[in-house]
Amino acid sequence: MEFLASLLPASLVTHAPAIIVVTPLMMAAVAAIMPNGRLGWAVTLISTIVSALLALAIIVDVQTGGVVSYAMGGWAPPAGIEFRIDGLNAVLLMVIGALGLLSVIYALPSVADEIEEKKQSLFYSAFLVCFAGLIGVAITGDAFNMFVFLEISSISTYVLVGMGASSDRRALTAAYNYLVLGTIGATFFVIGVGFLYMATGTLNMADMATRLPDLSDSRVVQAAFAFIIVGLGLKAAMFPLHLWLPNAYAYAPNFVTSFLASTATKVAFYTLVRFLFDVFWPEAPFVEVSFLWVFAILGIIGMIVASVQAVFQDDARRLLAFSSVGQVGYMMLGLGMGTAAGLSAGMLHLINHSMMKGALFMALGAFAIRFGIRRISDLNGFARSMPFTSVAFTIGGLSLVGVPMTVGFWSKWYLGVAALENGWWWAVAALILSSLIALAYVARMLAAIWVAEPHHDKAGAIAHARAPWLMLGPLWVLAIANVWFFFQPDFLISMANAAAEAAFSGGAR
Amino acid sequence: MTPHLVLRIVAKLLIPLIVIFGLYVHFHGDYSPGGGFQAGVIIAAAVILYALIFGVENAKRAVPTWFVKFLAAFGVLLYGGTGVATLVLGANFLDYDVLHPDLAHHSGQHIGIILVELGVLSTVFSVMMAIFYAFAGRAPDIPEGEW
Amino acid sequence: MIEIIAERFNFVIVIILMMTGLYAVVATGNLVKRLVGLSLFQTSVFLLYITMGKVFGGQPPILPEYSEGHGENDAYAGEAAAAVTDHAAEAADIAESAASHGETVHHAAEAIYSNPLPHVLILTAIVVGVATLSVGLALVVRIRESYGTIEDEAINHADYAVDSARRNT
Amino acid sequence: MTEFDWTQLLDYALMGMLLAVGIAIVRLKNLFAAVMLMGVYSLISAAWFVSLDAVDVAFTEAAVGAGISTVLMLAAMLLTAREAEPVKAIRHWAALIVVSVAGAALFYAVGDMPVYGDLHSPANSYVGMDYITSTPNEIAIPNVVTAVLASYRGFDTFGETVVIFAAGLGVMLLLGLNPGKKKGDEE
Repeated sequence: MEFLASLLPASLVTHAPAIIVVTPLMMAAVAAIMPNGRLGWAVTLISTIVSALLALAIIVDVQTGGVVSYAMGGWAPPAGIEFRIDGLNAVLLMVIGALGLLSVIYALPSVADEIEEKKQSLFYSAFLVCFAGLIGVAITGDAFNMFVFLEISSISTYVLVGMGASSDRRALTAAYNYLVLGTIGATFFVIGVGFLYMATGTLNMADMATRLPDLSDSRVVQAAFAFIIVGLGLKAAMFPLHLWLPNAYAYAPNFVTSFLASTATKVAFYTLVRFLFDVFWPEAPFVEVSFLWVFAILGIIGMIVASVQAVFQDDARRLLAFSSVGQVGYMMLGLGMGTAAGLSAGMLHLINHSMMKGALFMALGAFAIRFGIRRISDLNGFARSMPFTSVAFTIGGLSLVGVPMTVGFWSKWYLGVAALENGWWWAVAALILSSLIALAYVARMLAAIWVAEPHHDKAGAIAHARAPWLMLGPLWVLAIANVWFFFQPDFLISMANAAAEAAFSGGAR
Repeated sequence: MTPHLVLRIVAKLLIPLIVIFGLYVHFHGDYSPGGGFQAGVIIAAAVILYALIFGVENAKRAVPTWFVKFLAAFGVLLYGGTGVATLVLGANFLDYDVLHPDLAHHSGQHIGIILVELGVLSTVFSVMMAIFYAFAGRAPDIPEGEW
Repeated sequence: MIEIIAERFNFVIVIILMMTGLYAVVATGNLVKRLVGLSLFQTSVFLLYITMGKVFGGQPPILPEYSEGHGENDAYAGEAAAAVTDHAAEAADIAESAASHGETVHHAAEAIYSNPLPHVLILTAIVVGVATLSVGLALVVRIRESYGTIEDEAINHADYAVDSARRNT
Repeated sequence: MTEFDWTQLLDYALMGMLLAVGIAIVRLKNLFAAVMLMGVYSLISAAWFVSLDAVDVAFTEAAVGAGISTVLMLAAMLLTAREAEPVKAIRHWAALIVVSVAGAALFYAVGDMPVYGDLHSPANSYVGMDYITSTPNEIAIPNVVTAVLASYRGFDTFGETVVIFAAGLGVMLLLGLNPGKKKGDEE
């Protein structure tokens, strides 16, 4: 990886934090005025490649030099806006950069199939704005700037979800409900940041962290904590606040779902970790009690209830969307333990889950491009005609369950070990129970693909179909990654440990 | 008798003044309340007033849709371009001091602020026009009489 | 207790307005009315920020005009800065709570200004509010065209009917 | 409190009107009246912003909040419906619960909030006020808010421009710029 990063000129790397966000934003403006969809896609591909490479360069910088800080406009942090990258958001940069690049390569046939020609370049432009927004949220070190980037990514996400209306009108109501709940979440976040500003007088998160420990008995700070947790919980689809997610992921275009499922909730989870560990003082009484009661308990209830709901779903993508809500529960459990081992297990699951869900939704998109599948029963007998996609889907499904030989096993393993260290045997029991439920709904889909007979009317069409190469490539990269990182887990584990250690060392220790 | 005669005459007088006021608000933003946003909205209000009185089709001839789409992208590119220019000149992103050698009078800052506000002006103006065209063009479902 | 509330009545009023907006969002079934409630809720949050930055006896944060000619601009700026420092020191000793407050009291020249930072944040938030509102209204128009109604109960019934019809085929 | 100055009376009047308009909007079923009252609400809050020394924000709220938002809501209402159905009681109870929980959290915090108009409150004595002392030396333009908006926190405004651009993209994608010609292209 160091070799790849050394490709870039030194001057570019010093300004990498600014360029990684600005390139997609300006390329979005260029993509919007492109005459046709293919040019729009080309601009999007170039921009995501540049951002992915810069993400790599920043990660190498963070591993060698510790915290990377970049003052926007040349103004020192409390007065100006600061970009701050440490071990914690380096993981996010890696996930968004890699998954964004794979999704864009995957996008050309999928978008050409679902979005009408005239609107494709605008669609790519909206995707680039969402991509830049997510990177911005991951990088910024300023609380209000995080709200602005949260809104940038959210508004473009509402539009991208709404664009699914060309194939299913329910995408419009899904986008509308997501907009209303997302805006309420963002407004709660603004109220929380306003209260923090009222108590500390600054907006820079690192600066806030130095002032908050001696304010922990101030009721304004406690109210700010409550509002920020509810606001970011809404964005991260934490268990009781996840009502918008199933419809949004089920009716959005396939390309949008595969990108959002592997990055959007992860970034919101990162913001929760950043505020909990690096802004608020973790030893403060009201924060300490929230670890167990808000995050661990809700995470576990979310794991079980969402997985049960997933089993009874009829629509294939709604099933995986409910499973995503359950998986967010795993990360919340990791966060709720409050220990370095727990948080690193949570971050490991964040990385693994982005690989699993990316592969699963891409496989569903590949199935859909040939036959526009909706219900699970539509998947019958696909293994015969689309073996490559079916095998990749199976690997993704097994990884979701946590079967050994796939990367899901390690995240469940480390979560279990961290829970036992913490003495939470009931958490381990919940982990096992939700894995069994996950086995139920994954087995249901695999049975449809491998065992069931294809419907008589589509038998002929199924015989010789195959997904286009541009879709199979990223799908298989993710499928192989799911297996490869089982045998070589130390790279991901070192990133996850660095993230946990950065979270614990940040803030006012 | 042409319909809304009084409105047409008054509008012909008012619209240029509104646009000039918008530009005043933009360029005077450093010294008095105002700036890119307010200016963009005011100029958009002028063109919307024209569209309400002379019809959306005439407004689309005056401010065509492709121009609106281009101006929206141009605004973001102008803003980002100013930032990239400061990067190329060796300072951090959006650090306007490098834009002009005369640091004593901070003229680099003044140039940067005017350029940035111009970018905001063009984006806000064109997006407000795009939203108006999107809503105004569609056939109203409620019959005229029912108002 | 009453004395505490009386000194902060602006925050009490703003909180009541925010809750009115939130009530409008949750209670209504009409999609346009819900967006109206949402923008009511956001406008009230703007009021919270701005009342936070108000200083009694302060002026809007627009410094006195001092660019008569560029010639003596820097001289004036230097002198204004000098004026600021000695005024601040002078104001510091006469300010009634100077002793309790460690940092020097920040006054520019002789006038006191309100805090400009909340104003900047709210300029951003207003624009975000309008952007969300316009995308929401675009979605409502599309929903009306494809469903024929903008009441969420009617929309749910329509979806449920389509679902059950599809499940029986 | 300082001696009673008459602008306080103006603040009380504005706050009273805001409360009355807010409650009226919630209770109204006629969408036309609700939208117009929302415009009135924005205008009154713009007036209160002026008395709170936030002149730039008042200008923007009047132009963007009262102007464009009301035009948008009227245009959307023209295309959808004029009347909102009455709401079942169960929804009112749900709304009441949500509002009382959020309201309780907010009122819980009022006790520690700084006094109205206090110069030495933490918010008014750190970064915010430093801008006033540093603007003459570093940027040298009278309007401190524009200086902070465009230069100190210029990246926020860049994000804002992108937010407006994204909203424009969204409306162009969802509704299309010249919808008159191709009627009923999507199902």
